[in-house]
Amino acid sequence: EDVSACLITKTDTNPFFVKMKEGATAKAQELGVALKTYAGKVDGDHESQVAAIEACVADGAKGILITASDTKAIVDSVKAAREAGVLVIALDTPLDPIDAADATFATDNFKAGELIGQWAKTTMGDAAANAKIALLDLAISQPSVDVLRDQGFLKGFGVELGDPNKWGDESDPRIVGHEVTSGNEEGGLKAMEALLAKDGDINMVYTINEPAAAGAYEALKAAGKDSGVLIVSVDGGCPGVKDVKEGVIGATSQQYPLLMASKGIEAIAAFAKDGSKPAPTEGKDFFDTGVTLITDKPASGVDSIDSAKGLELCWG
Amino acid sequence: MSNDAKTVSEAYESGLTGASERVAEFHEKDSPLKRLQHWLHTTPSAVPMIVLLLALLFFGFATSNFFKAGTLSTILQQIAIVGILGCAQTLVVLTAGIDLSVGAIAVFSSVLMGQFTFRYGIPAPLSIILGLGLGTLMGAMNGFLIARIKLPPFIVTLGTWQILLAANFIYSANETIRSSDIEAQAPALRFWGNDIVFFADAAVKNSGVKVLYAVFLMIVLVAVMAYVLRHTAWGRHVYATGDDPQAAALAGVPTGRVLIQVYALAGLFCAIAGWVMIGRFGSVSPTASTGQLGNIQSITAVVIGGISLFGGRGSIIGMFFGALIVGVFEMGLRLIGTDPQWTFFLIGVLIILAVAVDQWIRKASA
Amino acid sequence: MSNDAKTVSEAYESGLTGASERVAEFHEKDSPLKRLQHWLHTTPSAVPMIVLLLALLFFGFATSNFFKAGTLSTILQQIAIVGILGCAQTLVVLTAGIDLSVGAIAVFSSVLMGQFTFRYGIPAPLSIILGLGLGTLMGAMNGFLIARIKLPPFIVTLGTWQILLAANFIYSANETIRSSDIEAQAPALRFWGNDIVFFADAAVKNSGVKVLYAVFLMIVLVAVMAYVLRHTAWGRHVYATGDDPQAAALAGVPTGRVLIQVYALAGLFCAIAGWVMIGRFGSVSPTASTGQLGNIQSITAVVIGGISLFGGRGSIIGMFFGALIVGVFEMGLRLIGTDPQWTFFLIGVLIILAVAVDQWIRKASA
Amino acid sequence: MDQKGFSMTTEPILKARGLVKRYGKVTALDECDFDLMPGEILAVIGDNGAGKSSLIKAISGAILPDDGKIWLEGRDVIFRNPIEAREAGIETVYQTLAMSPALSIADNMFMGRELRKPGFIGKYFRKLDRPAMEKFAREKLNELGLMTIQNINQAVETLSGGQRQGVAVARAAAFGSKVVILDEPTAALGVKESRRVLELIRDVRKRGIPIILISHNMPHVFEIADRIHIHRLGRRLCVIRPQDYTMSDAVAFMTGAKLPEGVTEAA
Amino acid sequence: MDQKGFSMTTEPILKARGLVKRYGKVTALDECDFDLMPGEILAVIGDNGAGKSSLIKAISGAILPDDGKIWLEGRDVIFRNPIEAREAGIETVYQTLAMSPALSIADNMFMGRELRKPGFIGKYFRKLDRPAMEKFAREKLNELGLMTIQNINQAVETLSGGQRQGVAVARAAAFGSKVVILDEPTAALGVKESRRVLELIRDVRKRGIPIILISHNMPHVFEIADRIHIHRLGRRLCVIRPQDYTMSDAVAFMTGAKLPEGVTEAA
Ligand SMILES: Nc1ncnc2c1ncn2[C@@H]1O[C@H](COP(=O)(O)OP(=O)(O)OP(=O)(O)O)[C@@H](O)[C@H]1O
Ligand SMILES: Nc1ncnc2c1ncn2[C@@H]1O[C@H](COP(=O)(O)OP(=O)(O)OP(=O)(O)O)[C@@H](O)[C@H]1O
Ligand SMILES: [Mg+2]
Ligand SMILES: [Mg+2]
Repeated sequence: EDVSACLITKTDTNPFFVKMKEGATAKAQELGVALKTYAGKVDGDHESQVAAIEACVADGAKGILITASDTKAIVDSVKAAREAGVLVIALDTPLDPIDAADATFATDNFKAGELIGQWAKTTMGDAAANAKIALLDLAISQPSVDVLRDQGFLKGFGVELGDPNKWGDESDPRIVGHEVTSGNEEGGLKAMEALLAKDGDINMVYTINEPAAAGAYEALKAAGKDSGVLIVSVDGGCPGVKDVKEGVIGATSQQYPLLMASKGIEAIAAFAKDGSKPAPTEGKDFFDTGVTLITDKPASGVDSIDSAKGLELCWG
Repeated sequence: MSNDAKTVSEAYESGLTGASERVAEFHEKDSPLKRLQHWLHTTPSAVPMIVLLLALLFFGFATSNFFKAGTLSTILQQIAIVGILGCAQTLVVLTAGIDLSVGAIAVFSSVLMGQFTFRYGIPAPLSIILGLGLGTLMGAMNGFLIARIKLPPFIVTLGTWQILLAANFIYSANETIRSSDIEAQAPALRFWGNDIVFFADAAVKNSGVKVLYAVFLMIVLVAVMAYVLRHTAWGRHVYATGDDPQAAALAGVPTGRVLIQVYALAGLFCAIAGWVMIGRFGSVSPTASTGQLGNIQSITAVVIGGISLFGGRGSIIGMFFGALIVGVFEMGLRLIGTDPQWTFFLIGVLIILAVAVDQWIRKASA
Repeated sequence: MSNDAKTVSEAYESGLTGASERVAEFHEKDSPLKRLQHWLHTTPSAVPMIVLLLALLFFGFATSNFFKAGTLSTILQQIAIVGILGCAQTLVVLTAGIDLSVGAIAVFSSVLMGQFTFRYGIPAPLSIILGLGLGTLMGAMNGFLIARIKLPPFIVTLGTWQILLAANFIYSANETIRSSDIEAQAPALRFWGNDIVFFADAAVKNSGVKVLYAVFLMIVLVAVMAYVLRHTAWGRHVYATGDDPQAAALAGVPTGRVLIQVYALAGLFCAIAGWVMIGRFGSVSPTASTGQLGNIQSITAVVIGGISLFGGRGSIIGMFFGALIVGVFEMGLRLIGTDPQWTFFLIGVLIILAVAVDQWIRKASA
Repeated sequence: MDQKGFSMTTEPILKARGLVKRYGKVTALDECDFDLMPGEILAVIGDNGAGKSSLIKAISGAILPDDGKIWLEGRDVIFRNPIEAREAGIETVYQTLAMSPALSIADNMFMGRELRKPGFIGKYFRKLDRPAMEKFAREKLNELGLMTIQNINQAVETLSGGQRQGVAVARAAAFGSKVVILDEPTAALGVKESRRVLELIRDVRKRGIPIILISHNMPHVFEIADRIHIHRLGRRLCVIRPQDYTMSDAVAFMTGAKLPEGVTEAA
Repeated sequence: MDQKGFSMTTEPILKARGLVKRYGKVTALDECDFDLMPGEILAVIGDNGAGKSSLIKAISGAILPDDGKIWLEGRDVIFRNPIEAREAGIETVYQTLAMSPALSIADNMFMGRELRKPGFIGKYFRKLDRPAMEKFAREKLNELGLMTIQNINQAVETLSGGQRQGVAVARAAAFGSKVVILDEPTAALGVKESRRVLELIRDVRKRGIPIILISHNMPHVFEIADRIHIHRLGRRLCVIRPQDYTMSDAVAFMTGAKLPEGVTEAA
């Protein structure tokens, strides 16, 4: 009998989710699962995800893979779907509470931020004490990835956090400012230009993802600061890793969307066969698909791989 | 010398005696087609209804899961919020305005209701009343700027959209209030998320068709507004204000007051939509995409429903069908399993097609 | 019996002999204030200019980094794309239309130029010409639907916005073309990202003020369009079409053709903006925010610039100042150091304030 | 000097002094005076652009004069909008007719003073009494002989120019209680319809309501008016009685070909 | 039967047969015929709503008739829009004037046939020759005696009703080459300005151009027209010469009080 599954991502324009979809589609084909994909219209689009879950249930899907835009708010719809006998697996972002989903295959975004923070701190050495930090975040609505990565970075860098559930409330004078980028080159460029106008001595740039980092780099280059400024990012997409290789980005935390997606599809196929549910990683309440720091200038005390290895593992 | 004048006009007006009072009645060809066209012409909301029927038929054939009671009730519950926002938008568009802030008012009102209850411990029903009142006030502010300061609606609501959305994020500190907390402590907030189950089979769990209270609310609101717009003086004034504001003012319509009332009422509808959102989504989330997209969605419903953006023409029933058409398309395409980008693409095509069909029918019958 | 008629009218028209030809010249008070008001009234683009000056003064005092040449040139380069899209939007709004698809056309055109070069290996200059041509075609399609099928511009461009954006994602497979690849293989794509350095000190690296070619392009385009709109027959036809399309058609303006030309030209401007985007951002990215926000940004510039959304009134120079006002505010607020959420909030307030000031000055001088 | 030739026995029902209205460089009203006596038909004549419409707009609240005062029945009044003037009993047909094109004839006639259904439904549901409104509208239009209007629910935009004007005149005549103002009511009307309007004006006067009539049609003016206000270059040049002067004199005064006795052009 | 009373010596310059135009239930033109002879002034009279404006709109391309044929100088023509009619030499003043309110008088007069600067600038930069356009506009308006228009760059929306009409008439008279059509050109005009328009009509005829004049002003019609087309209930009832009938007869025909000889109402 045919098994059908749904993949619901935050948007389907971000390369990260595009790759996740590709991974899921490939795996689904391999296992003979009929896969339908849905996405929010903009970042943080919660309603479209609710509508998508409803459509999947109406359509009689066996399982749903979801990267939730609003991890708390989606819980109700997930509950309704599970009550209707659908297996729900959270990908990339855990739900809140995490046991609202049957299983979670995710990256630890806070850890991803922490890694680049630690790397940056070590790399700068003593200069870190008077660094000038620019933070290029995602959106003013501060979705959870945005907060986790940003706060993780600051923690790793040794900046005292305010409320760890939001960015922008830190009082450390090293922070020049937060700007939002929508996670693309255009946003990264404009945000960097604005922060440079505010303080031309910025030497440390955190970016939400690699496209934003590429945009920031263009702005720095135009200001004649293409060397001497450290850019760190998160994602590990192939263009991003290439940027690490070319020295545009100092370090990035790589995540593995393809792995998440294929694991998810496998879990649904297994569930359809014998009703078994996947188990979490030992010692954690979710299945950690892992995050790895990629840099060509390893720092002592921070595990990392180089960009050549990163290119083999990158996802798009 | 008025005799002089008398002679002058009598020079020709004497011809008037015995003037015919005959009415110019013309022989009319009453072919069935002509009559259909005439009916369509005089019943503008019938046009979106026909588009809707065609869409239903198409998806019914294209996908097997479509004509299930569950699917249809899901469509209704998915458009409940857009439908209520559409009531607000219809009012505004009838006055030749546009309200880009509807979604922001809805989300902000829902956040206010939630935070009042959970942050300050105000009893939920009172929070709801406060939320509705504040939503009305936000709308009234739009109305004031438009009617008294005489700023263009587009720009005023573009501004308040940004202002309210930012205020919403700042005030809520981006915090979502969880569904389980609401259920436990403030069930009134979730009132519209309750449902009535039809055709339930007592033996089988979760059988039957659930229809949310929110769906009934939307239908009632549309019906009430249809009555108000058609059968009360105020409704006529709304149309007159949109049709030609200067003429309406000269003819004795207090256009300024009507505008403020319209925007305030729109604000109230948005706040109601905000309350419904809590019931529908379970939780209170300041990042709900209605804040970003509610305006475009409601405008789409209004325009597919045949309401003129230049004001004064169209009916709220049309808006309801417009919202349904979009809902049916989105669900139908999802069930067919089109890729989301293709869904956007096709919704774009649909918007243009629906209006083109509408235009074509109107032209044929003109 | 026409003699009869003659007598009738002569009964009073004899009074005409010797009628005065005196012109109703009225004593006018020519106080400097009155003259200023009159000048403001007849020069609508002066109003946003004044708002701009006030904003500059305010931020100059509020933050020390503001009046640096570097900051000012950054503002100019940040508004270059909005300014070019604003030229497109101005044309459309002058015809009482609205173009929601400007951003989508720009992004899609830039993606087309990039992919033609990198996917198919077409030489960059040819890709650019193709991209410009396709952008024009997309605009012309809008124009065709609006002028010939007679659909409302709002709904047509709402549809094509979604269609083109979706097509953009589908066609590009969400792939970004990286800045270093473009620099190496197709520098023509990045042409507008080159700069001229003023006041450079040869001894110091990176000194002086860089002004992007894109900024000059924007200024030239605004100037050319200002000339075309003011001093050519076609420009007058654009105004007449927006003012009262029926009257214009009866008076001999080929309104349909004018509309199609306007939308096609707007498409060309958007494609140019797309080309400029490549130079400015370095890379070709289908997810550029301009696709989502370009329409709202350009409409904001147009409206703050005092161009009426009802068509036929306003000047493109006003749009330029409108874009500058928004740019100055965004940069100024950032320098003052407000949180992005507050910046968003204050931009909303600004939009309303700028238009309110405009309205107030106009009323005072009327 | 304006009242030259006849003495003021009663107080004017509507009086204005020193009205000024400027439009940019143009002065539409230049210290203009105005008097309307109870129960009279006052015609206002003048060249195009003399400021006649501006005068009645100022009187009826459609524009706010820059200067000057207005008295209604001896009381000092300021009308900030046409609704206030209408509530005070001044009903106006503007030259630009003031109708909502997409609405029906009946809707337009009752705009701003709609009838509600009697009883519960009208009181609590505020339901309009359409049949009553349509009946009334039909009667008033029949009085004007606008029989070619076939359907009282027709949108006003589908009427011919003359039909529209007829509807506007019927509305004013039906509802005016203190003063009825007509700005060129017969300009677009045919011979038959014009005659009906003149009869209607007489009917209204018979009800004791004074009328201000702006018209370029001298025979009509001289036939129907009790007094004629001659407007020139933004102000009242003089007021004459039709019995005392010929049409030819009036035309000469208003075009500046002759000056009335005792008036100098530079007044 | 329409040509009763005079024989056709020449071919009509403009001829229409069997024109039909329906608006929903209303039939504005009901198999209407029409003839305009070279060099004549043809008046069209009829009740409000008789279909006069619809007739000339059909002739000038502003509406597309549902049925019927039109010949210009013997050639079968179809005008799909006013521009085509204008290019064929038919210039029309519509009852609703067709002006762009926000544009200046000069812009409006030259709308659709703007003058370009001579030489390089005009040819390659397509620059308008504003001084020439303004001079021409001023001359034409002076001919009409619309001297109270102070500024040729004033927006049309700031003009009084009569001034606007004057501008429209001046435009048609200045540019018409084969036929000039005027739909109630003097409706809003004062005595002096009306007289000027009548003189202008005579001037145009002197240039050999025939004129169609729709008017409700019988004295004017009988004074100036060579022939009078009487329109009733959407069709041509008859055509008369002013010498043969009294004004009173014409009014009786058009209102249906009397029937012309040889015509039955049900025609
Ligand atoms: N809104 C306006 N803006 C600018 N000028 C105006 C405006 N309204 C009227 N005017 C000017 O004021 C003067 C008087 O206009 P008004 O309409 O009162 O004349 P009128 O006597 O009614 O003329 P008509 O007989 O042609 O209707 C005219 O010169 C006109 O151009
Ligand atoms: N656009 C339209 N839609 C519907 N009906 C119309 C339209 N235009 C005209 N009519 C109808 O057609 C008939 C003829 O109108 P038309 O304007 O030709 O009359 P007319 O003879 O010019 O009258 P008038 O002397 O009042 O200008 C009228 O009954 C009118 O209601
Ligand atoms: Mg007037
Ligand atoms: Mg007519």
